[in-house]
Amino acid sequence: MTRILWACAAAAIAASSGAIWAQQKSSADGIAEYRAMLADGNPAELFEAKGEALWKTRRGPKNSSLEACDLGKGPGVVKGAFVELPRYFADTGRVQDLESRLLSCSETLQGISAAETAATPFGRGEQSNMEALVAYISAASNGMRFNLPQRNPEERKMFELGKRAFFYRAGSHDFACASCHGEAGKRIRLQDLPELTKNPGDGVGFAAWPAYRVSSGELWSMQRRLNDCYRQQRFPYPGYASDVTIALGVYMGVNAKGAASVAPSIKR
Amino acid sequence: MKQAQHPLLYAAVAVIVSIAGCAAPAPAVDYDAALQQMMKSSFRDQGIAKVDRLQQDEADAACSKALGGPLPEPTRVAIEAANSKTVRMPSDGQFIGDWKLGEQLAQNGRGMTWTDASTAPSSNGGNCYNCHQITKAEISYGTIGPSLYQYGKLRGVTDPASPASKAIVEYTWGKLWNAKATNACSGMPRFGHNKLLDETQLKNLMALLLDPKSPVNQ
Amino acid sequence: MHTRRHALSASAKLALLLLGAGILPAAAQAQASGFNQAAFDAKSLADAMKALGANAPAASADVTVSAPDIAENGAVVPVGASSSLPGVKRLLLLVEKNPSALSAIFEVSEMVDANFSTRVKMGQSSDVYAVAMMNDGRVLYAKKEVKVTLGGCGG
Amino acid sequence: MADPMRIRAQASADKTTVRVLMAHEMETGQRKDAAGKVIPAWYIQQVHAKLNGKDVLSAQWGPAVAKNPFLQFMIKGAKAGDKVSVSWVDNRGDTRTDEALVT
Repeated sequence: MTRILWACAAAAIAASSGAIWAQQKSSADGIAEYRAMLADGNPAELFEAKGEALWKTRRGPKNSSLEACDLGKGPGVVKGAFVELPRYFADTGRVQDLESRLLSCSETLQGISAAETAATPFGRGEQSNMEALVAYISAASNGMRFNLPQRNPEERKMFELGKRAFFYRAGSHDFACASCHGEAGKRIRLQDLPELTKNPGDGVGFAAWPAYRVSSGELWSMQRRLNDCYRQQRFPYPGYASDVTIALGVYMGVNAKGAASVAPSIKR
Repeated sequence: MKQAQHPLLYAAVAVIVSIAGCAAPAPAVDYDAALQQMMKSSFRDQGIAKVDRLQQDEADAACSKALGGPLPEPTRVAIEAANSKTVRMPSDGQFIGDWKLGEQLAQNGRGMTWTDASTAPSSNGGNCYNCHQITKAEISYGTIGPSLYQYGKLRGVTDPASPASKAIVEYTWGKLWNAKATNACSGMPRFGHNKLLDETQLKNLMALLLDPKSPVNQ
Repeated sequence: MHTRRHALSASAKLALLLLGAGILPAAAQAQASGFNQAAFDAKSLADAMKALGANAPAASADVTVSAPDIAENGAVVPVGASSSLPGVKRLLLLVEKNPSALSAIFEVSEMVDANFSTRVKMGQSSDVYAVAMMNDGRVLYAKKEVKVTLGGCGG
Repeated sequence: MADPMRIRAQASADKTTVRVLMAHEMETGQRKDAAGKVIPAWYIQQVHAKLNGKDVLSAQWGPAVAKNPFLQFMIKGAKAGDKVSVSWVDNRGDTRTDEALVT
């Protein structure tokens, strides 16, 4: 990756005139202005409100709420849970991210089938409830700093596997996560790409999801974000809450240690 | 470099090298095997994107394993040599097509995802602007690859058909056909080799980059 | 979601009006419900103004349109219309190159400032207009070009 | 029934800034679904706002207003504790009203 692409590249970049640089800068300013105008009034709030109600509503075959769900900080503790996920859970014997954990809680407490929810397309049925729940739960840790536990061997193993998955190149285009997120200061079109192999800073990269997606008008969870990354990577379809998605969550989350969460944020 | 931060990796490598010759009591994880298992169990077919896409060729496997770092020199040389052999020059000897169609292809970022209907090159775009600056007019361009603005002009190409331009024309064709021929872990897709674009489409991209009339070279 | 059950009581009047409107023909319904379908169907700025019974608009420094220079995504473009002039009756927001130009009409009352912000969709780069219809019949506008960029991987 | 709105009304010296988020598809009627069928138009057409039960604002919207609409306006002279209510009606006749106290 770090090898210089194209021997003549440097010459070409150097030849880009001052005028082009100025134009580039002003488009960056324009985009910054656009984002600032949107920040005040993030429709993610609509999902937070719905998620909070869902957390407390008795539902499912067992007619129970999610209020007894242990997100890692003890049953019912929502605040601070998000910035420590994914983590190992003794009751399931697995490292779980927020959505994987919600699947477990929803199945045990409410009797809602985890497999059925996982197989439901994004944005429909239980999946749309999931989006609202992750908006609510992540919002409760807004401003807090990421601090994923790495004490359990399973957590450390998932970090190592996540790192390898991150660099795993394959498919028709030979892409890996690292193709876009392995270097700092890069863009696709005008979109800045966070470098996820290290801590890209407060509210950037891992610390910015879930997010309200302006382009689709939907609340995108980390699972959905990863799913669409893999789609654009030209990979086959990653299962919802599958191990590869959780391992990537551990890798990026550990790398983001100390970064303040701005989730749920607003994105293009 | 990154490996140094993770002694566990060394442990894993050590286990593989020793091929479990001695039953060491310390439980070390074979991460490479665990990774393969995880990838296999995590993905499924969807539309045109089948799980066989997870299979890596020599280049993909080696570059993945390097975790963003450099390849061992012999590996790099071998990968570039193998990929060089795949490059096929245009059947009719003509390299330059229509830059206008090339610009359309460069703008088009579609193709080969599980939401696309067909794997035929005709349904694919070149994705070029996602990573490269190309014309001056398009301000929405990526920076993962180098700028291609004035690509031909900077290389002194005034007539792509002239003998003087032959070397750069063939080099550029090779880049588009199989970028791993000259850079083993290049981030650029292998458009010809992996049948992402056909000969006509590649010629149109060649025109965008090298035709003196193309806006790229103004 | 049943978190705010008081919702309907506050709009009882509105609901009654709608129930009544349901039995009226479409045109009358539009009128009865206070929605100017013709104005929102108009393709061009000029046709929209005609449908609103407004005079031809004149450029004015006393009307302000707020919008970003560049929109990262045309699906959501923050826009605003305001005027410091006294006697503003209505403020309109229009996007010249949208399939239908008119996006929103705001009725100014003595209880609110002539200053509204919302977000619109834009199919392509276009001029965005803020138009002030004055009590005295004058129609004033300001415009600003917003560039809509292509974003993401395009796939 | 539609999901609730989020209304924030903040008083400063002489005016109250009201920011509203509404949960609505705002479907234009010009998009097609995966099967190529036109997705019918579905959008908020009218918005009304009241302060302590008295009309302060009415607006008409077309389908060009963005999904999950945002609206900001300024009420003159409202003070903390006053009640702001906002209602919308869409082209299907669905309606929703929510309220918030000025802070």
